[in-house]
Amino acid sequence: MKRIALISTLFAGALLIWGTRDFPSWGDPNAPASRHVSPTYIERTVEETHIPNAVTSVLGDYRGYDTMFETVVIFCAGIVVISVLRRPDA
Amino acid sequence: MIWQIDLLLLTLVVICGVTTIFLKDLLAATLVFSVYSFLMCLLWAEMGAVDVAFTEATVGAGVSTMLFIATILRTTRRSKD
Amino acid sequence: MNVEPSIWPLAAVLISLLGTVPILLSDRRPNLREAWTVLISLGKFAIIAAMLPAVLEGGGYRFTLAEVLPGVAIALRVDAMGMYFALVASFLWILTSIYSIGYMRALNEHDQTRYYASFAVAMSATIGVAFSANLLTLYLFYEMLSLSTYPLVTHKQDDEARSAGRKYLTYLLGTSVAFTLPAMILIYTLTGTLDFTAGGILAGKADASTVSLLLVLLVFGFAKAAVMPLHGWLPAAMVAPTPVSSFLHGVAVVKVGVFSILRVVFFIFGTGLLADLNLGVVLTTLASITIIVASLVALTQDNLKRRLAYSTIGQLSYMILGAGMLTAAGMTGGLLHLSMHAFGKITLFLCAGAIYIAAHKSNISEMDGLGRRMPVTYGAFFLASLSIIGMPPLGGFLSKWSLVIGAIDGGQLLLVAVVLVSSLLNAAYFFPIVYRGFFARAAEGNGREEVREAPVLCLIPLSITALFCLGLFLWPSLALQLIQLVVSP
Amino acid sequence: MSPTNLHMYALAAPLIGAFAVMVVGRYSRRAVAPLVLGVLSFSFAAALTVFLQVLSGGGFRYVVGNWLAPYGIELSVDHLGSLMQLLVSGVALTASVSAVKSVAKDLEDRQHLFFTLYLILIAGLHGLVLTADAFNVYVLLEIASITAYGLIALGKGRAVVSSFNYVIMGSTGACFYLLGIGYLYILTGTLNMADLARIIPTLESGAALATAFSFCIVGLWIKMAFFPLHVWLPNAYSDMPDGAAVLVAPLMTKVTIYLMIRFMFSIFSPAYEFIQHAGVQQIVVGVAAVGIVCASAMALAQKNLRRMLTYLIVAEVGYMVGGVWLANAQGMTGAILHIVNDALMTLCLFLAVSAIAYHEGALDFHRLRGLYRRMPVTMAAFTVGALSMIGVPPTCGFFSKWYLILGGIEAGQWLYVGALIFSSLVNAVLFFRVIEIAYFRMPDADAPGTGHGAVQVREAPAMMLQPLVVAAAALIGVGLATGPLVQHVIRVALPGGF
Amino acid sequence: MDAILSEIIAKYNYWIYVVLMMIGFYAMIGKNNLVKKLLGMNIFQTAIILMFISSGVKKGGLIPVLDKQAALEHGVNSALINNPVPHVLMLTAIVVSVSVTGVALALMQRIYRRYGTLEENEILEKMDR
Amino acid sequence: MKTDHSLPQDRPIGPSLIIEVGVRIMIPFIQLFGLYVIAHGHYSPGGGFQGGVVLGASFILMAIAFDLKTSLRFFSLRANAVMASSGVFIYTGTGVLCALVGGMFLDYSALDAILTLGPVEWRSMGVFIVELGVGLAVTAIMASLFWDLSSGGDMDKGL
Repeated sequence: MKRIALISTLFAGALLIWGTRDFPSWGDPNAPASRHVSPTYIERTVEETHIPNAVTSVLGDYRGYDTMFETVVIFCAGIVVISVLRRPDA
Repeated sequence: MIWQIDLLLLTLVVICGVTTIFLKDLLAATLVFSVYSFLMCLLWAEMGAVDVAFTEATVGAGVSTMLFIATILRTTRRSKD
Repeated sequence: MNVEPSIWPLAAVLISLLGTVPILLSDRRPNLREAWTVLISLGKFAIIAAMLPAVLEGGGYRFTLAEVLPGVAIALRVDAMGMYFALVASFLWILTSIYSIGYMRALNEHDQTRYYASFAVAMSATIGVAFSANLLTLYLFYEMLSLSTYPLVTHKQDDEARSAGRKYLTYLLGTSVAFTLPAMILIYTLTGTLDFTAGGILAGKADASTVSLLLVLLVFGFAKAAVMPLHGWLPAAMVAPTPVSSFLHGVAVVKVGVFSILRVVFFIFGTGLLADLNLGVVLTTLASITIIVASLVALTQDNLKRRLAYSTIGQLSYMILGAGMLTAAGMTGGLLHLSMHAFGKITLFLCAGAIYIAAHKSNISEMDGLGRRMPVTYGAFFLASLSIIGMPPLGGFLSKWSLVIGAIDGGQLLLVAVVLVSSLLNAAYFFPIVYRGFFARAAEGNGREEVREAPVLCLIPLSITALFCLGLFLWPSLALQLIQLVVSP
Repeated sequence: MSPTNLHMYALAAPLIGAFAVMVVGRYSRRAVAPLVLGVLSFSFAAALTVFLQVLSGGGFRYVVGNWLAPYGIELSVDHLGSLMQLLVSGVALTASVSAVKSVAKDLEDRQHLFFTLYLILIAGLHGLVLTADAFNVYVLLEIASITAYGLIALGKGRAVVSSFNYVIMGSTGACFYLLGIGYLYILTGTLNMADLARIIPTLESGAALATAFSFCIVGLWIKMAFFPLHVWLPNAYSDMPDGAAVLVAPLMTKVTIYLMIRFMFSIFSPAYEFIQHAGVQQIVVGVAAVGIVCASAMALAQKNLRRMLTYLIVAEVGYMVGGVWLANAQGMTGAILHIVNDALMTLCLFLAVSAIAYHEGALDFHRLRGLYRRMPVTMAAFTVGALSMIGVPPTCGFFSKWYLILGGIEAGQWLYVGALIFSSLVNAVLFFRVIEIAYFRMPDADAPGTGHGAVQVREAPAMMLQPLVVAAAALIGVGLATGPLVQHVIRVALPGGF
Repeated sequence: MDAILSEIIAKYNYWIYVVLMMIGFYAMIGKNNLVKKLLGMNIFQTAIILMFISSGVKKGGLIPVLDKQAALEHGVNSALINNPVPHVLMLTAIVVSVSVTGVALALMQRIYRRYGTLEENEILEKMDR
Repeated sequence: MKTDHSLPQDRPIGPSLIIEVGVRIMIPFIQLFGLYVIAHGHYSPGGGFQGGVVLGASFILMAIAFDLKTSLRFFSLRANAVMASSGVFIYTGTGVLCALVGGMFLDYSALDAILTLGPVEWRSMGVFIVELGVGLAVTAIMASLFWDLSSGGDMDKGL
């Protein structure tokens, strides 16, 4: 078991490192991730939502759908823990 | 950002990670993991992700560790690997 | 040649399927239940007979339920070949039903309601096969038949019945999934349709090796035809009650297998294509081997029903042999043998059942002298065996004669020999039974004196079928007319 | 057609219902069932309306929060998506009718917790089938998984261990998927599927793209229990409470396969998967074939009905993954059709299992003796489900198998075709073994021939029988409707230029 | 040599995250103790978070909290501000990770109550018996 | 490494005055900070989730410093369940409300139809509302997670 784990770990790691070959350099302001969608958020957040914290505006509004489910996830976790552990009468 | 600090933090993070995995005392492992989370949090703060760093500080180093400790105290500290 | 859309084919199929409802509902009232059974069988025959005139005029009916795949629908179509088979099957079903009532009551069998219900479903499936308009519909009803006869085969519910049932389903479902289904899909990929079309659909669409692969797949895929080596289920299934055996052999299951093979040979491959590629020899070889081997094995069987079972295996291959000759006379013979054998073999099974009811004997060696106590039964048995052997003036003669002519037409003299030799073998395994019945002296003190004829409800059907063996020789015109429409449309 | 909000209501109804159940259920147990059924009926009606609208007016893309893609999160309510939404809501409604009854018996005092998780799971599945955003998929997958962990853990005995294993495997899968998405994000800077599909062909196909693709796919494979990553599934699914199994077993793997289709054809393209990496395609189809054979063989070794079915689920996953990777229209049609059909078949079988378990408890084979007499309706429906699994027409299982084999022949994947046929044969053996036991073996020492009334008919409550009969009827209904379904829905929905 | 060095400078962040991911992944599937598996899972998650956050960094970038007035009056130069999208995504991922951790810990307590151990092989032994 | 395997509640730990007083003073400040983090998420790092965790942590701290019963006195289980549900409901309900008044799901600017503030201001407002929901839910769930895990579910004795 440990051997399989080690082999698959090494394999996955090697694959991931191989994959970084095509990556833009670290901190490159011209990386695709920094150029395609995100500048729009930064430029328009104040104008479109009146929220200067871009993280909050993206979290709460632009990608609010994700955040809604994120809240549901934590709610689920609470329910699961209650249903797994808590005695019914408590 | 300063790459020397960055590198130092990264090295420490890796050391903490490995230690977490190989400590036989689970309580100690959890505490080392808490340190790991805190170092991560520093790393992210340094990378400009303050929100994430804040969250990691409260969740990873705080609540998550508390949950681990609660469980370990209710079960066992021993681990065979 | 007009094929009208009509609800009648569906009605013919569904009547007995829907009939299971009143049968199941009258679970506690045997008289009512059996009245339903007979009524439904009569109704079914009436519906089918009502469609006969149109078919004889060269027309027919069709009904499309739903187009489930592009170009392939679940659809029914009444044509001469289907009509021919449906007429035989539905007529014999009436007799089998009546006989069942006598048999089941005489032996006070358990779970009769389930028995009649399964019977009705199986009949629906049989007519469905007869009236299928394409290979998919045929496959559907073919599977339905396998499943609905399972409770019949395992009716006894003891260990022997269980293992027989397992064998039955393994062979039939296994081959249909493993051989028929891939063949069907292959045909669909090649042609884009599965409709039965006079003259076949494969011509020009597939090369010789594919066609021969398909042919082998389909001949073995329809394992109900019991072509060796996939015949093992048939003797095993003899554990079933005798009406079931007669149903299996005479009316439905094995005939459905042969019918399916003939269907695909005539309407999917097309005799022309097979003749061009010289593939008839595949069929005739397989059939010849089965005929001879099965007849030889039959000689060694002491259990009457098992001997009849091996006889059936051999006789079925006559029909495939006829198709494989690819001559008009051969095909006529093959198709004709379908009904001739049906009437003959059902008589034999009904007789075997009657003997079992009356004397509780199932081994031939124990049947010495029974014939004198049960003259009607043995007389019918004698007539039917003559028909199967192929003696004039009985129906079997016509079909075998036609086969011989067909073989000579096709210049396949070896096949003539096969037919003749096997007829001799037939005689060799049938005559001892009759001889023992009438002439052998039974050992003293085995209670032979108390043996009476079976109940009259059993005797009537078997007398009727025996007389039909005779009648079909004298008036074969209807059968020949229908066959004519198939062979040279 | 103009966008409506109906599909969102179909999603939000179970979600809001879940909170209501959580609060109300603490005070009144009796209110739980009507609430659950009401919410799910509404959701089903909405999904049906959306489906019909899409059929008549075509699909549309919906932007949540009115932020145009790629800035906001986009949902795609197209033929495939709304078909899946209809499937999810239909199966959920049918399953819940039965679950209401069996949960009231099994988990009397935790009903409200159970149904809270249950409804959230349904909402998560609704979200999964609609979303057109790669990261949103991750969040929703986690919702579905966490609720499933909880539902499994509510089972008896070693369910907690099975659940924990599922947690570890499921998280591995999710992490892999997230890694892949991370790579894609670094390469493209977007998470919207359509936007990704636009950008990816402009990138040179290199190491990072291949890594991203393989990690996402492997992550999804773990989540859907594709052989040999299936080890968590049989335990998890057989230890669940019955009320949960009737929902989770039919839907979870199927929705994940749907996600794989979305991922492969909405983000990447057939050109990427099948032309640039044709060798991989061979391998995947081969593994699928091996998986089908192995899972079927393992199903043969089981002595418990429910465990047997769980292995069959693994085999069916092989069918669909193989079908997708056949890389032709027939295979894709077969795979999508099989998603629908397999959901219904699994629903029917698990409903039957749950109905049997209502009185019998454990489902070891020897306890099934004489079941045809005690539970004729249940066993009749079970038989229909079994026939569909074997692939006997006119049940729907036949038709999807037909398309899959057709695709296999077209692609020349004879190993896969052979595996399909082999597994049909094994299914026949498996189910007839069960049927034989239930049909022949007498539970007690009552001799055959005692006639009627010797064994008491003791069916499960009507609340559990009705959905079962509906599911069995659906198997035949969908089978007969295969033609229109394929022609008007699946052919239109075929992604990626097939 | 220079090329290699610049490659290292450019990518070492990503490599470290791969190392962390390997540690976590190995612990998840290779370790016998359930707590260790869970710690491994958390390490795996943080490794992924590290990767995402790294992808959002711009050299000399500022945190993505703007000055409202200045932004309204002069607009924003997005090249100077770190990419907020990975931050948002990773907030969600952290929540998911803590949720899963909570669930797994609860399960672990039940397992311990039932089997008296947290070693996977011992649990399996006791389960068979 | 030598470890002590006995559970902590078997060990006599007397109440420590320093801790109790310290925590008593700290908790209001922590909670105030939590509320600030939720409310000020628009302008500084933080938001519903982080604030919620801080608020939840205050109850966790209470449970550790005193005992579980004390924290339950301030925050009953019933209130906890209602708060968690209503927190998530606020978020989902806002989304549905936006759809009901004629916009897209979660399109806060559509709420302008109810009360005229201007679409952009409503966006800001909407984010605040949902962050509040998140905060409520997270507070409740974090506390409940810790209670359950530290007491094994029986809500009797804590750590």
